[in-house]
Amino acid sequence: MMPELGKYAVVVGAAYAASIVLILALVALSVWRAGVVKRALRDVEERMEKQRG
Amino acid sequence: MIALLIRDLRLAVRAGGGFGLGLAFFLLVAVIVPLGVGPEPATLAKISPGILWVGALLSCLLSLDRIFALDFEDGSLDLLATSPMPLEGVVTVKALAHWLVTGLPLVLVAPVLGLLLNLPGAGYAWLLASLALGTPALSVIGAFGAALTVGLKRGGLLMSLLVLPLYLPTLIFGAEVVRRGAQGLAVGTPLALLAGITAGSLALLPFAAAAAIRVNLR
Amino acid sequence: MSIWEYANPKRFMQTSGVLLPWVTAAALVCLIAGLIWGFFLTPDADKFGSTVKIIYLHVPAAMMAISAWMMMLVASLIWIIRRHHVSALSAKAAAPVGLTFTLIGLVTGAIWGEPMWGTWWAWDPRLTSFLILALFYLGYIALWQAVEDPDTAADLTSVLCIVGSVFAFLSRYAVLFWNQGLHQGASLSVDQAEHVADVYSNPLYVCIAGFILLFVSLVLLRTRTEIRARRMQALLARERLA
Amino acid sequence: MELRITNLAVARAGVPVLEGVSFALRPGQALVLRGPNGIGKTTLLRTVAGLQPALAGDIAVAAESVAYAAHADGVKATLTVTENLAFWAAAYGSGGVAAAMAAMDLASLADRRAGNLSAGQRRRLGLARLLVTGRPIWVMDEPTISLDAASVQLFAGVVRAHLADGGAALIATHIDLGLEAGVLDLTGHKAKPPAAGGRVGTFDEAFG
Repeated sequence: MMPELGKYAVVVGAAYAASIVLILALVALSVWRAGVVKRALRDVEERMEKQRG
Repeated sequence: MIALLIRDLRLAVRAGGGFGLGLAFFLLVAVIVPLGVGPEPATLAKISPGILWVGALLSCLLSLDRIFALDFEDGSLDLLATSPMPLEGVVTVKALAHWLVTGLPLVLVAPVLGLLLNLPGAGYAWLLASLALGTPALSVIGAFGAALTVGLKRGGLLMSLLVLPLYLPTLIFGAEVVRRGAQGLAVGTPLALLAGITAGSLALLPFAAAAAIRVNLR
Repeated sequence: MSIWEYANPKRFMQTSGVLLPWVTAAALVCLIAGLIWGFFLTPDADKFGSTVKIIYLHVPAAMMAISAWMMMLVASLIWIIRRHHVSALSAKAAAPVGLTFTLIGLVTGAIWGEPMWGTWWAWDPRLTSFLILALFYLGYIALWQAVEDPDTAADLTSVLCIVGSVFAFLSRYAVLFWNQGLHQGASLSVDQAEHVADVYSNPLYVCIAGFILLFVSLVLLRTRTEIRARRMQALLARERLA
Repeated sequence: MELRITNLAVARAGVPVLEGVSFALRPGQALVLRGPNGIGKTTLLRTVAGLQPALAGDIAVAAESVAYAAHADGVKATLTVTENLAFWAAAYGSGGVAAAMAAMDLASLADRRAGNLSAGQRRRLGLARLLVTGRPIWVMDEPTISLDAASVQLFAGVVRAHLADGGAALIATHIDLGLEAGVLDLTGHKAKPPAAGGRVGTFDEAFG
């Protein structure tokens, strides 16, 4: 199933690996920050609600 | 407007105005490079156009972040904004003052430093021409960068990061004029493009800079 | 239902909340399909050998890097003209994504170039203009970080984006002027001679679709985060004042 | 040369601080703004001076008629007193440098560098700038900081003279200048949060 990459196997592998790592890093960072901010906002809103309620 | 220009020139020349800073830095670059690269005349001759232009560019950049910051700190910027002088005019005059204080001296000193860097004979005229045409753009683009970062903490460092990419076209065309001039090739195209960028910047950037200052004064 | 309806963050959050899962799913499907198709099922090209497979990352990433900046330019214009908060925050959200695509374009370009040009980095006009684009992205992101007040930050970054676009365009041609260039012609160019063979271009289209969808889903996600962060900042500011 | 403010709302760093402020300032009149620190006096003055846009409401004033004096007096340390004033006179296209120096008792310091002045003298130089602008409406933010009692009286006299020949003054200060001036207490105009019926900002409503 693996295609015959010949002498360029390292080059192609490196390119794919680097790109996938960069994309995953970006996605992970974005998702992680989304979670942090969402939780923080919920806490602030709850605190506001308690104060005003 | 003239009064503002005179005031700024007087401020720059007076003690602590930083008049000689840009020049000293330019000299430093011209001295350091041969010490780093080696005295080999052939290599120096090849890289001298680029080094002279990079030196001039960095010297301009060095002295630019104070252009609005000083007035911002002592409140003059607020008062200038409420004075009858349009902010666009104030920005242009300040860029002109910076050019007269830093840009012009660089242009005049560059040939002397060209000797240090073994610039080929034919290159001197083109060095003067390209710097004379290019440094006004460096001043007004730098003024835009300074306007963007006035009032920000560590604005100076940020300004260099913002302004450097904007300097690249001027640098590339400017150095190209000198390189081709030094080899006796036709310099028409890069010279025209260099002049075009300077004209465009001088015409449009003061408006962007004034808008940035108004935002920062809010 | 003009886009001005979306100026109100509340409606944008509701709609984007619905859209996000679908767009992300579509992005995953396209990416995986495109890369697998390109990686496993294409023959080696005569001149490039198996390195041609890198095209499925390099070209889409490079295209998206430029499109991302254009999207930010449009968003900045919308902010300056209509004070449309969501568009300013979407520009802020898109910048890191654009920077990542530029880096992917650079890295794959450099790696791919190594066997062909014999060096890891060649000052080739296109690679260099992507390096310059990366600098523009860095400056833009740094300016957003440096300014506390969100509205001031939005104004300043919009002005920088507009002015930066002009100079990025100038740099693109200055760099072409400055070096003759080793880069191959346009893979997807209009004239047939230069256009890469169909067996390669079909997976390429899928990969490009995948990258576009990935960009949209990431920007939607990050914009939602920026809006939440902005709302939290507004609440805390008001609380400090009360 | 009248200044009319109707239902003005101003914000600081994106958060509304004052709303519903209305007053009119006719020639010969002075108005003193009172209120605790942080209520928004400076923000209001900067909006009237045109340095920042108002959130709502209207500022009706003839163009080029407002002269603004902020906390910082915008004096250049390496320039002499005369050079500082001469610059502002040229900037506003009016003369009267000598008269302004005389009025603020700076004649004896004419050739001294502003850097060598005391805080009070520097403040007087900043205020002398107002005289040189030739503008009828003075907008001043805490003008009497670092002024000694004698200087405060001197400045009050200058303002009284300005009012006498048809000028107007809007002053944010805690010190009684002894002027017959109206007083506007801003505490009543504090911006109410959205929950209590105040302005609802773009990011004020929850997303549910």
